[in-house]
Amino acid sequence: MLEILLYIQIALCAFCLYRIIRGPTVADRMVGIDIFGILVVGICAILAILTDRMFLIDIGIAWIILSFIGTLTLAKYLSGKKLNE
Amino acid sequence: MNGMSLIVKKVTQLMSGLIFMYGLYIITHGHLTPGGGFAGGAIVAGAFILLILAFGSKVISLRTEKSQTSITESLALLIVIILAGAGLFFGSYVFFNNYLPEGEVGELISAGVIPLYNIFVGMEVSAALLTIFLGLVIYKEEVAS
Amino acid sequence: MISSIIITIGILFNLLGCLGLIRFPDVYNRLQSATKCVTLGTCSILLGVLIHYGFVEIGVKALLSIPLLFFSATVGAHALVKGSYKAGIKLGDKSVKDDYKEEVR
Amino acid sequence: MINDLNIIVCLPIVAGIIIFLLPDAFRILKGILALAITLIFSGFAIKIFGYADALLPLVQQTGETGLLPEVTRTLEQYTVMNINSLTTIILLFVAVLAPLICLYSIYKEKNETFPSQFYSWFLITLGSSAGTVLADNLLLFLFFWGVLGYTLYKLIRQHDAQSSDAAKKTLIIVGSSDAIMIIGIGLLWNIAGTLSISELSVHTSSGPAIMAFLLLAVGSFTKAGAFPFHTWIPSYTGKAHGVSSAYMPASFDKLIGIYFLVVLCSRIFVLNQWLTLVLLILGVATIIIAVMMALIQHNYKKLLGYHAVSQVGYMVVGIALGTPLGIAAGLFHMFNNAVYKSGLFLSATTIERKTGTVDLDKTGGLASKLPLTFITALIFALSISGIPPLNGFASKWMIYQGIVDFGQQATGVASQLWIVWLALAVLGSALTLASFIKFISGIFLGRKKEIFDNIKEVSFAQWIPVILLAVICLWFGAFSTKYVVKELFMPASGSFSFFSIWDSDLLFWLVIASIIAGILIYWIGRFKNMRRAESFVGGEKAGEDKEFPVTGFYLTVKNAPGLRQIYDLAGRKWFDLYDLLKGFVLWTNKGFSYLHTGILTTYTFWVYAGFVILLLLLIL
Amino acid sequence: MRYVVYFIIILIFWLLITFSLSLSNIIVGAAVALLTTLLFGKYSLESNVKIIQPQRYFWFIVYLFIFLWEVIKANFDVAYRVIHPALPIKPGIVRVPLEIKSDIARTMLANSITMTPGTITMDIVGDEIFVHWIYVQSDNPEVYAEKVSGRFEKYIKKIFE
Amino acid sequence: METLLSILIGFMIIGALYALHARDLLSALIAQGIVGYGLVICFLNLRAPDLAIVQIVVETITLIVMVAVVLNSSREEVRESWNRNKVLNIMSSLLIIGILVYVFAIMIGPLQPFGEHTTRMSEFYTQNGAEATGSANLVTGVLFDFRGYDTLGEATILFTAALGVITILRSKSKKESTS
Amino acid sequence: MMVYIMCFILFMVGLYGVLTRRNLIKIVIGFSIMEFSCFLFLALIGYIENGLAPILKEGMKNPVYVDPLPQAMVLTAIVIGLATTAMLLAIAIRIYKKYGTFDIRKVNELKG
Amino acid sequence: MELTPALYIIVPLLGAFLIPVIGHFVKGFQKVLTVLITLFLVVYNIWFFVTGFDAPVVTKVGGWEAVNDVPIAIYLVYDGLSAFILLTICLIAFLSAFYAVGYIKRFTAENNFYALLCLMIAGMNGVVLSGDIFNIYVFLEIAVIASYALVAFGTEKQELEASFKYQVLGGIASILILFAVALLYWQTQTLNLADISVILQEGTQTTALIFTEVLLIVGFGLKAAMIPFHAWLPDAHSSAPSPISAMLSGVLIKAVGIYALLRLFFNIFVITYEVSLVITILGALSMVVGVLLAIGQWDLKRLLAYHSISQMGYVIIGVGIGMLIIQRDGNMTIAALAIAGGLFHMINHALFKGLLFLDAGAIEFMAGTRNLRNLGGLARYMPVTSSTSLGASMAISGIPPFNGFFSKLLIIIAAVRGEFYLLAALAVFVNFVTLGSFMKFMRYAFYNSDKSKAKLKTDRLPFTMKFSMITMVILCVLMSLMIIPYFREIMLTPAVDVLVNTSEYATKLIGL
Ligand code: NA
Ligand code: NA
Repeated sequence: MLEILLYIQIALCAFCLYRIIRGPTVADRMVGIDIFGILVVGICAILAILTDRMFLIDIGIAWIILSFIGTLTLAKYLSGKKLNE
Repeated sequence: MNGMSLIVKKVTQLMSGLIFMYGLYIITHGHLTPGGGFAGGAIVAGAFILLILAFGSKVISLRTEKSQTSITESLALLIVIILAGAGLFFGSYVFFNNYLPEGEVGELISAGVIPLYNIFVGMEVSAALLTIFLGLVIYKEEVAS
Repeated sequence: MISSIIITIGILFNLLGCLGLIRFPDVYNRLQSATKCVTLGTCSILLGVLIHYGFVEIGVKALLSIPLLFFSATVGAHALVKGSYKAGIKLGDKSVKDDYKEEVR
Repeated sequence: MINDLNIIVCLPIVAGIIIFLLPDAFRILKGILALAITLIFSGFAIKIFGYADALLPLVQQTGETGLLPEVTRTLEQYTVMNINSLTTIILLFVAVLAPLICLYSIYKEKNETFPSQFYSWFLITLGSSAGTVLADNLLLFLFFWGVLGYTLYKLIRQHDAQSSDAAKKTLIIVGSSDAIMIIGIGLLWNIAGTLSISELSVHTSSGPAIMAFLLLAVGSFTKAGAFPFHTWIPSYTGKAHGVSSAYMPASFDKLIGIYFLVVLCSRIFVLNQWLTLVLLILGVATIIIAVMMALIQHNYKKLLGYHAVSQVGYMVVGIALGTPLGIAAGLFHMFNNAVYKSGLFLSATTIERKTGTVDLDKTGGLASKLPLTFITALIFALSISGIPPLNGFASKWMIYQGIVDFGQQATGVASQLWIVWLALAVLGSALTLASFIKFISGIFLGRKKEIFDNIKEVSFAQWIPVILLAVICLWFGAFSTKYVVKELFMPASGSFSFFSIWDSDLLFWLVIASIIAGILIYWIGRFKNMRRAESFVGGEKAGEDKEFPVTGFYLTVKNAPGLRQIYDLAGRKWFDLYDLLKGFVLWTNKGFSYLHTGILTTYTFWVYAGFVILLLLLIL
Repeated sequence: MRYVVYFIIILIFWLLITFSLSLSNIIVGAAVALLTTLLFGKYSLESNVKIIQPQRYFWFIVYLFIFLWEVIKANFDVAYRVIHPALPIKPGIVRVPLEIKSDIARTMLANSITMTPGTITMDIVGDEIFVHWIYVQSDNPEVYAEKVSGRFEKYIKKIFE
Repeated sequence: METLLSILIGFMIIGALYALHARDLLSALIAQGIVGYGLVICFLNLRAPDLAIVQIVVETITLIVMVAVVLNSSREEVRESWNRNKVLNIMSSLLIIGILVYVFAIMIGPLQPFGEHTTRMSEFYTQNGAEATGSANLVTGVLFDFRGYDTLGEATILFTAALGVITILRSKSKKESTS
Repeated sequence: MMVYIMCFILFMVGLYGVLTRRNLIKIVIGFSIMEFSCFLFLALIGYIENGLAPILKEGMKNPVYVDPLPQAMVLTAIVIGLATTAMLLAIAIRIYKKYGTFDIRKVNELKG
Repeated sequence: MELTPALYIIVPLLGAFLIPVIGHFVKGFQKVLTVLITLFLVVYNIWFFVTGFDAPVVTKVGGWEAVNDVPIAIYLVYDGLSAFILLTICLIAFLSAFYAVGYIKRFTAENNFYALLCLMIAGMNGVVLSGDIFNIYVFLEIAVIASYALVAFGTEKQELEASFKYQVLGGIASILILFAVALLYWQTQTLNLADISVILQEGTQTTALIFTEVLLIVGFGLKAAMIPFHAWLPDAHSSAPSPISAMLSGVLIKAVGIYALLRLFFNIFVITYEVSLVITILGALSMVVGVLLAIGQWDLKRLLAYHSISQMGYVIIGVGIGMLIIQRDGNMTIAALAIAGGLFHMINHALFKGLLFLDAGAIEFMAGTRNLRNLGGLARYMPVTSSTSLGASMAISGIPPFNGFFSKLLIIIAAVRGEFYLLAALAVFVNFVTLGSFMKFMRYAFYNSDKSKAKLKTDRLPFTMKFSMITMVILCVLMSLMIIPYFREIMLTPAVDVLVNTSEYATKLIGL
């Protein structure tokens, strides 16, 4: 059961890949990678139950944090500022 | 306006400290959970990067920061070497000897020197990554000399 | 069992979000559907973890990551949408109103 | 412990290195020091001349004490010196020539500049020459031999483009030949299992042996300056200080190069008839080609350089004959050549100092101003042209006789062609005479130019060496058969009898013919030019300028049918191996450079293409 | 005070994620919290002292349920629009006036709006908040102000101001 | 597992191809980011949590740094017109790649199949590593104890890179007054 | 073995990028992809079917862990990759400022 | 405390980490520390030689002993070969660092320069000492990443370009090596060189192993700049600051390229005919093509850089001939001779090429250009540079009494004796061209008429630069003494023994 859910969740990532490749604007691609990041948190969570290893949640949290920073970087790029402005 | 929007700033204020703390968590639990000095150090650097992204670099005085980071990383690595080199004096007189008591596997304070290595490697990594980030971000071509 | 159901629901939300990501016409709408649905879906997966394990270490961590995800996703979405607007990406053809335009001027 | 060999080999080298520390400002002091050391050297060389044949180590282990006994012990093994009649006689010649040249070099004109650290290099050359001659192990021999190339390079002062080019060319050719010799030595090692000259005796019957001989001969030919490796000599002498030229290319390089040729032909290898043929061909080619080039030179130093090459041809011919007479003749000619050629170079130096030019067109009529120089130079010139009773005549005569002798054996192609060798050798002699008439008349005869009015004869330190050299020329010519050859050369070459030293009618008439031919060649050329010159002097004002320069006669030779095309090609460096190879290398360089486009993709592509090729090579 | 509170918050979070009350863990946690406070205390929210006022928690819980309900409701709305073949959307950016004043409260409101499917905060300028709306239901500013922010504003005011 | 991984890698390949062909550099960076994240999923499935967390971190930091670079310069990729050279270039690279893939495919045949790894050097690590080093995380234990030089080296490399970056990016390279 | 081949194809895609792209940044991307493939390759080698992640799991009898050694190697290699990328980027940005382009065909002052 | 090879790595690393900290506050600290560290390394090295160590000295990280004869920790192995290469590294490092004290004054960021130099030294020493294939990769990366930064140190247009090309090609090499390490681990399940060797000696030559070997040849060949993997070298070596050029050409390509190839293909893999042949062919190709590329150059340092390729070719054919002879079980004396020639040439090349680069640096320092067309007549103004250049030129061209003569002699004689006539002929031919191009260098830079007089930037070289140059030229002559059996047996023979007795490396280590 959970395994199937895991596969579905992984399959969802393909949607993001699709969006990243199709675009059309760079902002769409950013959305794609942002969503991807969130999806992976789910993957980590499901895997945590599936393999009964709690540290996978740690990885999920790390992912949340870094995906956040990454998204902000990209967003800042879009707004036309330098990263340190 | 410097930095990003109000919303980003406020949430950054809320989260940056927690992210930093989480980085330290990853570092100090390196011998128990995945991650360790490197991943944790990078998250710590991420906390600073987040601040810079949200508030602009005025939030930290960059010039001093840059020299500080490189000094920090040097210091951290020095300590790593000293920790490792201390093995030359304790125990079996070899480099990288784990001369501290190993404790019980799975405890926070265990595995001898490994957590200490993790801490200082984490320090080094965060400083190094921050140096690289600052170097690339604030880089400006000099006026023709 | 409950946890499985909640996770399934979460994944359904994710599916919806991803469909939106594919189907919606412009970046703003895509963000609309995707961020929200996927965040909600992931939150429910995390909730499933909490329920599966109860209030032990892992459950608490899952619980703690929910607000974290909430803030990061919303702020990320906000920043992206604002950035997209600043970058000059036009609203889709179907759009009916743009109050922000004057403000940015 | 210091022994005689140490003084012969190490003392000059060490002294040379120490003299480095003195700045060039103390030139006279350095010169006197060098002269003193050279004289010490000469003394010991004479002493060693009296030694019985022996193999003595240069470095001797004395007891267990001392600095690093293990090192000394191994050095003792590798630095065996071969004392025998051949090596000691060469050493004796070195001992005769070196002090004279050193003495001449001490005097310096005000504006004249010697190569920097001249005396250091002078002394190092001296010691290395001794080492080269004495070394028994071929590797040790090669070591000293190589050092000589280096000192040769340092003895030319490279202050302008031409002199730098000349030095560059010299070291490239000489150094390359040294490298070639390494292969020869390796082959010898494979064949004979030893590198000790005293133990070697290899029949040139197998491919590797022939190859080894040829490769080693390349070294000898280059150092001595025989065709086709001779091209550095004229370049060098054309630009180097006359003293340097007198020292190295004119005398020391000949002594050592020909010494090695003798060792090769008579000690290390036993030649087969085809190798003899090759050597003879190269010998006569050297004679003719170099003298032909000498004929057309304006620069009298360069002219001397070509003659320095040409004379080597005689030595090669003599040694190639392989008979005791031939070898003795070759060695005799080698020494004679060293004497008169260094005399000529020293004279040329004097002329250059006095006139400030090296162009035959711009000199003339100096005989009255420099009588002593004129007379000595005349002696040297006649000697090199083979005019009796000078030493040059004596050795050439021996060579002719050796050829005739060789022909009488009449086994093998080389012997059957004896008449060809003889004819060409005689022709070379005639051409030499012709070009030296040009040399003498161009410098000393003819109308004196006004700018030379203030010239005074040279000082004591300069004419003493020249006169001594001239005396040697006369003396060796006069006593050649009675004393010189018998006492000095026969021990080295093996004994033979002078069955017909003055008897051979054929040879006598040939010598006379060559003298007449030489004079004729010169006058024909001159006459034609004079006539041509007069034909268009016409209405111009008469005066000094009118006189047609003596060297103009070369135009006749140069424009002679058939020769013109050859000279043209020579002008375009078609006969210079150095230039041919240089052209080839630069051509390939252009191609390879073109491939390096500077574009990263290209380079990446090479890496992966190389990767795939290696993979396929190794897997298939 | 601000720093003390911050220290305690961090320490609590540490204990939560490590989920252990052993002495060594508390000591390490204290060290971590201290370090965090030293480095990040000055960047922390100025008004974090409010966290120790208990009445705010009550409103927070109330708000949480309302918010959740709204989110789920809106989520189904968006789901409907995604699945519907005709893609029935009418997007636009609307301007909504704000009543609450404090930055943190505004931020929270903006986040709530963003998190509610169908609306997304674009910017806060002055006393107005700009919202991208997937289905602009009305042209009347008062109506949509209520639709967008009205449900949250009063609770947020109670929690954060 | 193998199928899942193969599909994942397939997606990564598609993403990578897009990253290499995108006109817009930023898009290319994002695509590269997604490939890196795909790698993380592979790591998660391969039971390599340490790698996963480090890869996330590195991928994000790389993305940030690359964005910084692109921000400082140009976002547009060089226009690549189709000419003979380029076609030749692509054809030959495809040839190289084809050969290599073929050789690789025949080469790995006799090696241990996927998932059936045996240990030799790491036998001790998996059996006694935790007790020996005291570290519950075997990877950390290996890194800091048995392979201490690797870790020291790794930290040093990062140090070197940071030093190198600030050296290369310093604003002035020569002192003004040269004596 | 399919997965290894796929992994190698990923490597080749990166290689293809390095070989054919002209943009400096694209080359850096190609590099990263090659590195990814190497990391993945190592991780694949160390995988043991039904193995546990190499972090001690209490209360299991004879647990089979996947090989931690390749993981330790990849960990190091990832950091090295980051360092390489950072250096490349530092150079790239400076080249952009000096040459005004990322086009490697125009960055060819050094040739011959 | 036990005498430990680890100090070779630790001491320079300590220096590198101390310099940014203390150098930030104390002026001049970086120079003094770097010079002291390198000097210490030289002394330490010589001490090792003088005391005469019982090879090999092995230190195991953390003191972990082998379990069931399978090593589990990283080993540092100090044997004859490593000792020899380490001496080369430390010697050149010391002289370059001392030279740099005068030379680098004109640049900013001196701290970073010296720290990076220390890192490079540490990396190279690590590569040479490590007995673990992955660890070799790690140390290699330290060395090369430091060198990437140092090449771009001047941050001028060409330096950046050179550094980029260097980084890309070097990066390719690193990836290939990493891939090879992975493949090797797949096949042997171990990373310890000795252990790998034990397993490979038992097994057969599979396609996978050949693939791995090719990857390693290409990877390390790239680092060693063998043709056709050389394209980065002329750019990088000519653009770096001169003391760094001396380090790169003098030791880096040897430590991270040739050394690794030697260690792997002699001691680890079973020597096969094909691989030996391929290595020899690559060596011959490098030797010939390198020199043909060099002769047309007018940029002095570029000329020198191309010669590095060519001279490395000599080293490679030397060891390649040794490999071929060992492979066909030929005369081991000749094999040892060839290998000795190769190794001897390696240290000689380090000295004379290092010196030549230092000379080039001095020329650039004084005249402000390194284009031979614009130089001339420098002999009068730069006597030290001119005479040391001449010495080095003679050494590289194989003119006695300089060291290059002896090593080339050994290589050519070994080639002839092993009946590799073509190689011998090529070596001789290349020697002509080498001589030619160095005569060109001397002629255009130092002799000729003086064109550059007006352009001289300063009137005198700093003392440290002169000191290094003079020391090196003296060493160029003194190194010739290595031909004498006594000295040879101290330094060269242990290294040659390691290579000739191919499988002893493993047997000795497994026993320990
Ligand atoms: Na231990
Ligand atoms: Na003999």
